[in-house]
Amino acid sequence: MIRVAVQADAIDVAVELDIHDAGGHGASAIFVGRVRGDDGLAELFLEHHPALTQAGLAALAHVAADRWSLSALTLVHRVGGMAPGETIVLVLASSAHRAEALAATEFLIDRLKTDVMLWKRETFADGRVAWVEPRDGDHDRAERWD
Amino acid sequence: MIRVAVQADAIDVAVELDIHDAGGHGASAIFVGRVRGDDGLAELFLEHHPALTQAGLAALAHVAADRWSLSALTLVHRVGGMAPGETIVLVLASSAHRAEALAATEFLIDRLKTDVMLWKRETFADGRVAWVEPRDGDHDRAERWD
Amino acid sequence: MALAVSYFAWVRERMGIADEVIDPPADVATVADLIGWLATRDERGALAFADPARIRAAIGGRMVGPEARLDGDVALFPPVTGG
Amino acid sequence: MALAVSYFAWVRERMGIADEVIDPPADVATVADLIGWLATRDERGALAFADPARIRAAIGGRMVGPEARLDGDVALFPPVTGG
Repeated sequence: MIRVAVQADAIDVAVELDIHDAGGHGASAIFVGRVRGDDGLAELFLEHHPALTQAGLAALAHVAADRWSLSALTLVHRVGGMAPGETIVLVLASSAHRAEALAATEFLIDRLKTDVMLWKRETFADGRVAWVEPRDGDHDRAERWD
Repeated sequence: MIRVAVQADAIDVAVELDIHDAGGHGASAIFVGRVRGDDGLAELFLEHHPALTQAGLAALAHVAADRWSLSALTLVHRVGGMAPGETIVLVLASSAHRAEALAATEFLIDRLKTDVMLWKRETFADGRVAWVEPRDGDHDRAERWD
Repeated sequence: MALAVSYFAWVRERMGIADEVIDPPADVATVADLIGWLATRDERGALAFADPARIRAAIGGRMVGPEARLDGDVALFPPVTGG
Repeated sequence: MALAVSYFAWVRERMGIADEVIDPPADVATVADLIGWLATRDERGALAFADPARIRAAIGGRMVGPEARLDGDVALFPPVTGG
């Protein structure tokens, strides 16, 4: 079962675990990315493409499902405005074998950052607004999977 | 915050997430290992040492906390009898940086399998009972971290 | 030839619009040509496309390089920063 | 010299007991010596310790190799299979 969602609502990790867990798989690897509140960040805004963001996530999910032996895969990305501490992204990969679940999760979180149409804009407590620049390290990590 | 538990009670992933999450960390990597029900398994029993199992898990947790920059770490291992689908082990590692959280989680789950005094005994639906033999692959994965 | 173009993130902000239908000259054949033409078309284009190395593109829903031909709806945007 | 020994998993099952206090001869100095002596002491020892390569040990709470000296409580068990 592959579940991909792009949503403005808060991501509920426990609910997603329940949905994902139907099968009683051997191993589940999970990644939760949250808004960091350092440097006086007040709000993070995630801009997305109305159609291509979802399509990009779905394409990545299918690449992962082809590459690793997974029994279930969930990929949820939040868009719009969110506060420090809130969940931006959730990856859940299950498999009979732990190495497959772990590798698929790491692949998805790495490639999410370079392959999917999403842009972060930060608003700080002092009123400053800045679009986030990609980091070189993100590309290096994403390219490990080529 | 490091939390290490060895328990006969069922592991509640949502509760552990709540306990672990106090800080609003940037990234959390999670691993959930469950009893696989293939091959007609009826019950899995985890034998442990009354003192050294907990000590071994705590030692591993501290190695991980020294090696990676973690804001919180949870390591819960179930012992005693459990049914297919139930959670055997939960690893939760949080960090400001996703690579640290992912690496610490993978380290812990790999080393758990070779370094901590725990033994699995399988009882099958046909009445057969067998102690689980370690797999060569487990040692290979554990040694990657030396 | 009429071409639907959409802009995202700071490219959208600098262009002042999210999407438009444009009619570039016939010699604008690739993504790189389009970016170069938009950069000279007006002041907001000059601002948005001053540094073509910082611009990414998708055509018909697929990420493409600067040499890609303009055979579908074009999206222009900065490097992505999701996850 | 009295020595507290505990057994786990199938070693415990084959020995028929979880722990005991033993008094091995003076020339039993290492884990390997102890395993060899237990294997010859009686039938259940022969069964439990027939293949020393499959036996692991901890002394005073630390995993040790076969050459380790018997300077604390000893635990004898098969390779671990947790996680």
